Amino acid sequence: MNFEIPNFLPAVPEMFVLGMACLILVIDAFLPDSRRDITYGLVQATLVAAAGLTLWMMGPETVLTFSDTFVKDPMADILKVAVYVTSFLVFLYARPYLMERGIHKGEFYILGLFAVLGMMIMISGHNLLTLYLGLELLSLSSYALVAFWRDSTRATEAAMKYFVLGALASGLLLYGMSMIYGMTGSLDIAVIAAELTAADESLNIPLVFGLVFLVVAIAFKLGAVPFHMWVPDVYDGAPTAVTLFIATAPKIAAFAFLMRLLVEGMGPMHADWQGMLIILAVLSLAVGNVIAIAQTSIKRMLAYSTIAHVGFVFMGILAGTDSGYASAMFYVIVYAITAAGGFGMIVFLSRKGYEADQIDDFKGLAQRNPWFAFIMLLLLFSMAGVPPTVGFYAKLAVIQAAVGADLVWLGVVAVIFSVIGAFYYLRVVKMMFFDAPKDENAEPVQPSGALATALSINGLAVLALGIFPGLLLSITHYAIIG
Amino acid sequence: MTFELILFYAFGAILLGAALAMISVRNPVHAALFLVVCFVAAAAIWLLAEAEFLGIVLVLVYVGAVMVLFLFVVMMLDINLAKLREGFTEYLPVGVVVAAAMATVLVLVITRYITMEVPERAGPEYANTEALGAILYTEYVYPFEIAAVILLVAIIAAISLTMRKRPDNKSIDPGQQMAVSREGRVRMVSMPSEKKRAPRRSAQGSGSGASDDDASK
Amino acid sequence: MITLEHYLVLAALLFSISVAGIFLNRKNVIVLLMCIELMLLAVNINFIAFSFFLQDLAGQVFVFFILTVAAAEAAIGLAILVLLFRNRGTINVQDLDAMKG
Amino acid sequence: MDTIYLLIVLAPLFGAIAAGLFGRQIGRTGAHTVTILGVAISFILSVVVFWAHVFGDAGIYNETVYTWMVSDGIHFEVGFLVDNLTAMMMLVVTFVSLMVHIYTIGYMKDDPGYQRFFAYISLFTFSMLMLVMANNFMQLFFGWEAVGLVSYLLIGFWYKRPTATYANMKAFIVNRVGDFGFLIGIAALVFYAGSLNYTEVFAEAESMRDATITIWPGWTFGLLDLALIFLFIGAMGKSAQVPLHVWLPDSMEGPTPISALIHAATMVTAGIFMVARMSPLYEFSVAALSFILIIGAITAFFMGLIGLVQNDIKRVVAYSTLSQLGYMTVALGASAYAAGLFHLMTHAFFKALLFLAAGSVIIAMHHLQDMRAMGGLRRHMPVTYVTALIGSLALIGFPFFSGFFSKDAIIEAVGYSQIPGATFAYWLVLAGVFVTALYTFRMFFMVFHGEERYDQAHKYMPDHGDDDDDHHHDHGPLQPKESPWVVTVPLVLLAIPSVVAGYFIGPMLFGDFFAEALFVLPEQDVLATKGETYTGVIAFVLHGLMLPAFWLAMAGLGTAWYLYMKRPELPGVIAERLKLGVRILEDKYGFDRFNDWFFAGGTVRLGRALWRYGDALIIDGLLVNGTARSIGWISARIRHMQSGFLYHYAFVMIIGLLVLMFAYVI
Repeated sequence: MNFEIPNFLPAVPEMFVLGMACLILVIDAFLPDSRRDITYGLVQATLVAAAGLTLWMMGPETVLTFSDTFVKDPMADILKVAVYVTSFLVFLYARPYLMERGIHKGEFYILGLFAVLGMMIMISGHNLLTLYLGLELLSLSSYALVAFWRDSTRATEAAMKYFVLGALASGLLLYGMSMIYGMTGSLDIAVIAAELTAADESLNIPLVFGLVFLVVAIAFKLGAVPFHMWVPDVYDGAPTAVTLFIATAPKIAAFAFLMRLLVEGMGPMHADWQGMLIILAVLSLAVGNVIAIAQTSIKRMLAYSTIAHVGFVFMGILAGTDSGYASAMFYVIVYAITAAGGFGMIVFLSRKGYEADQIDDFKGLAQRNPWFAFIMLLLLFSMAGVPPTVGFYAKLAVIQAAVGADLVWLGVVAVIFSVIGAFYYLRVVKMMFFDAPKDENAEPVQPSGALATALSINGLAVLALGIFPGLLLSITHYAIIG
Repeated sequence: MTFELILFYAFGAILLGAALAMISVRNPVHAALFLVVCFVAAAAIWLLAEAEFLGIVLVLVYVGAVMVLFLFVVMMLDINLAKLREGFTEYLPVGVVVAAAMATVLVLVITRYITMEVPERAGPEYANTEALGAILYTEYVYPFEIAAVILLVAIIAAISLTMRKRPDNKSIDPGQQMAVSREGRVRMVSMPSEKKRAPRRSAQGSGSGASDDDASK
Repeated sequence: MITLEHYLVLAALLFSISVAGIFLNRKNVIVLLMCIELMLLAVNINFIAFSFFLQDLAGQVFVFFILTVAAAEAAIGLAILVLLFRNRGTINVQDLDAMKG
Repeated sequence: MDTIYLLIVLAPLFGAIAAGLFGRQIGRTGAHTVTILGVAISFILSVVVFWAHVFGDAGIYNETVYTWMVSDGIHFEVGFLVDNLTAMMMLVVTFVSLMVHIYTIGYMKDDPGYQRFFAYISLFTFSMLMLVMANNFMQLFFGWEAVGLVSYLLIGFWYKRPTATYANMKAFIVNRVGDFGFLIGIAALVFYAGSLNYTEVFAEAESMRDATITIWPGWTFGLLDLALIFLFIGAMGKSAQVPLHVWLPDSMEGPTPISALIHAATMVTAGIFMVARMSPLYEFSVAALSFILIIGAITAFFMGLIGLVQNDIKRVVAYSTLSQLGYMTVALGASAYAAGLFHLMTHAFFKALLFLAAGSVIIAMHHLQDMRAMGGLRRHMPVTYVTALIGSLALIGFPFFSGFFSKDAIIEAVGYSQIPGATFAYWLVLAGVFVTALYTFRMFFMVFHGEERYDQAHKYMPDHGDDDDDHHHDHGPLQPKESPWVVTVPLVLLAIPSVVAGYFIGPMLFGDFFAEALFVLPEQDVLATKGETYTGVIAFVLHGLMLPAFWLAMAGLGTAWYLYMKRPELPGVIAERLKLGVRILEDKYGFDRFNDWFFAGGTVRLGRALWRYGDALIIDGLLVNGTARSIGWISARIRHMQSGFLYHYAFVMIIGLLVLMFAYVI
């Protein structure tokens, strides 16, 4: 038995976040309800410090530790930073919402921080086991968060649906993992990839068999059609503050999960999963964009739009090239930032006892507050892919990747459905700028404090990234290619 | 047919039978008990595959703790069993066909394409628990820590979701009292004054309208 | 002689039964939670069988962790269930349709 | 030269920012002063640039101003390519824009959105200049989108009118279709050539001819054909070619200066300009050229027919614009790029003139646009009358007016062309000449001649219901009078080039004016064929008098005169005619009736049928609105798949799993 103490250094951000989470948990237990801002401040400080740590330790080399169950590479560093940033925004937007409804509790932030830890583990997972555990840590925290507003019947129902379907997806994932483990004899991502390259023909069918289960589970986590059914109901039912959370950062983690599992692990089977992802991508683009049109609730509309965005992310990945992965990564980060702003806007407009979650609630926003109508316009344009917002680049990059992989028809399909999709975003724009407010006496929206500032920055960032996309593009290229 | 195989078939049959019974019985208490049977049978099958430690853990932890939790919840919730007795709906045939199709596909792939040589049985000196322990705290220390965090999250989640103050406790919450705003309590109702007909009644009407409204809140 | 197929077929059947339980059951959410436990049990059988036939302990370690996670999952699932019952007074699956479309 | 180019582009932008952001501070006068100043600087410098390039010895300027980013070896840059083509476009854009700026002072004087309007049109000028001066595809695309954006903003300028917001949405959606085609075209070219820069992409043209691309296993297309057709689909959206033309007539909901600037003179010609700019690519794809030729010919003829039945003065001009854009497109398809550009230039002048004249009439009629309530305006508005006459004569191609040269050149070029579909196109454009003359002078006579019909004005008054022009309704009987000088001066200034611009035909078509900017394969060079016989302007006109086009135009003019002047549909005039000479009528009656039935009635009926069934029902109703409606319908249906029931969701997931399994495992 010879075993060396593993190198703890690459996992310092994880250890820091875990330590802080436990510390905050204890501190929070002794705080009266009126002092929850301390919890909030500590959690935000943790995220900032973790970002600092991750950035400080960033390096081009790939480091494996903990018996190769943990990996630290440029992609991991950058995705982690993206997770911190979006989570930071989310907590910032969520706070006023929670306070107004009297549910400003420490659990929200603590569970959120544990979810962030789960995402970090997923991003750095280099073993089926750590990937699975990270995913479960994230999922369990998310289930609890959705149910966290205990008096809301809808939230509880959404949590139950999310939980049952999520557990079903986990079961499918595990079944697939067991098959892959059985066929390759290892849980280690790198070993699996090596075994797959060496595997002979006879193993092909059982491997594809396992792969189908993995793809289904990933599709569920990202919300691709036909494994998307939970998305609208959960986004709709969860308190907006929680929707904000589960709609943004976990998508980044799910992307990392996909990269580790399919690209790094099952890379040699690219030809097989490419076909599956094509089917899922086309279905997601079609169903997401088309059903979104009939929605009256903006939360559901954004949920369906998320489904369509997942189709685009898949398009980048299935190209199977480095630039394709980079474009998908670009897309998913852009999506997370834009969606944070979009849901943040709903939080911004809602008041105690009044959820601004209907599309009608955005009517006449330009009269009530032109600046935030403009910010919302930028966010919607980015989702629709209208230049010069960053969403346009994201779409362009993934379509380019698909065309580069000789899938011109897929690019055409994506373009057609994004034209259809532009319709429902523009409908909101039209309502904001050309319709009268639903309530004639609606007061002008008063911007308040940090939320207003952050939303403005968020909206302008979407524009600024669109005008100077070079920075983020080169970061994602660096993350994938090194 | 070896003795091992006979055991396998026996426990396998119990396992599948109990599983089928579990999904088809209407009383959740019975379902939980069938699930216990499943776990016990599965534990036996695991023993056949030289996973002694896990077999024991399954019985101790699952049957001993998790299933008790299930039963506890079933009993705690005052579920109207009569309502639950309606059972499956008319979609049953479609559902069964799909489930059967799925089972067929899985079984076909497994029997056709997957095969491995049966390894030598380990001797009596082999200690499964020790072998697991040796790698659990060395090679798998990182997943082990994550599992600990997952359990912590489960604790936090379960407490925060279900712990509540006793509903019969009439204590007041000063924070909520302080947070009361005028808008939340009083609503100004503008009504026609009706001066000529009955000036007194109209004055009362608007006054009581506001207080009724308040009371209903 | 118990072959790998024996274990895998058993697990596959168990898996199918549990999945069928999830979409056939329309009345009782608590049985859904039990079906999830059953599904994880099927997966565990798979892992243990592979672990034995590959003579590799990693599979058993995986099962160990799946058991841990499943226990945590059951705790959270039951907590949500209790909440659901408190809010709606029912755990009928057919009543869970406030959100649709 | 760098500074000059930058200044040309940035001056209108500065004006737009000043008027847009600080409109309230600088006031109305400040807003129009600063924007007009910006555009005037631009115009003067454009003249300087034009002079330097055309008469001086300034070579082609092709430099990068700013590198935005480099990704995968592809440079995203801002840069200018200035040659004779660009110089001409710059001149046209800044000149028309300047005229429109001045004119707007009069047209919009009562409008509350005065400053906003000036900001938009200056912003438009900036975007259009960026578009024409681009030396790479990215900048082209951005200019393309920016002009589109401003155009939507301006169509919906009176956003309280529901029709305006509807037209706005329609323009946006139709253009999105085109833009995505455009984007795919660019993507395909960039993907193959690995560069966004024009010159670098053009250098690959010949090798691209043989490259193929597989869309779907088994469907292989020439890369160049496909990319160029997609690019042209973009042009079809912006330049309103059938079937993506439906937004343009509706866009007349915007203020008239916009119709003149954007929807007649400049933005809609962006597609024409783009194809001409890409001539080094288009020359290598006969398929794309043939496609362009046929689309253009269909637009040219059938849109003209629709113009015959419109009663709204702006709509007549709008359909005329569509038809003329068709002519330009036909020229491109026949490889006569220079002729297309030449027509673009002359058309920009005379169509802007006609629009502004129409606007002047609309001001005089207190924002009434129905021609049935006009008539006899020549007595009240002499300047508008004369300028409109010049514009109309230029439009129908009357000898010595600018339109004559450009249109004749196009028709003859098509006649010489060997591209598939050229014969079809030739007959359509020839027939179009007759239609053009007919609808132009129908409008002209109905507005300026004949009886004064203002007493019926109330019948045709549009019911806007917005507060912008409520005050117009209070007036008593209409007393049209000539518009103020800010309106008439641009009319006069535009009338001058409408007459004289044609005399540049020598250098522009047959000389070496475009030699460096355009590329034509010798075997497709129809203009060279024509140029062999060109000896001078006078000879060209004399030759033109022998050609059928001239006589068709005269026939159209004559028919219009006959139908709307000689025999207008008013009972009193008919009675008077009967009194004049029964014998003459009897002699000519059969011919009259045939004429009426065939030329006027038949064509009018055909036009109306086309408009009602072809345009309103099929394209507008089924394709544009119908698609939206059926997607909405599908959406409303399939959302019920999301039943809300947990077991359905689980079931769908398992079905999905099984489908993947059956597709990939078994």
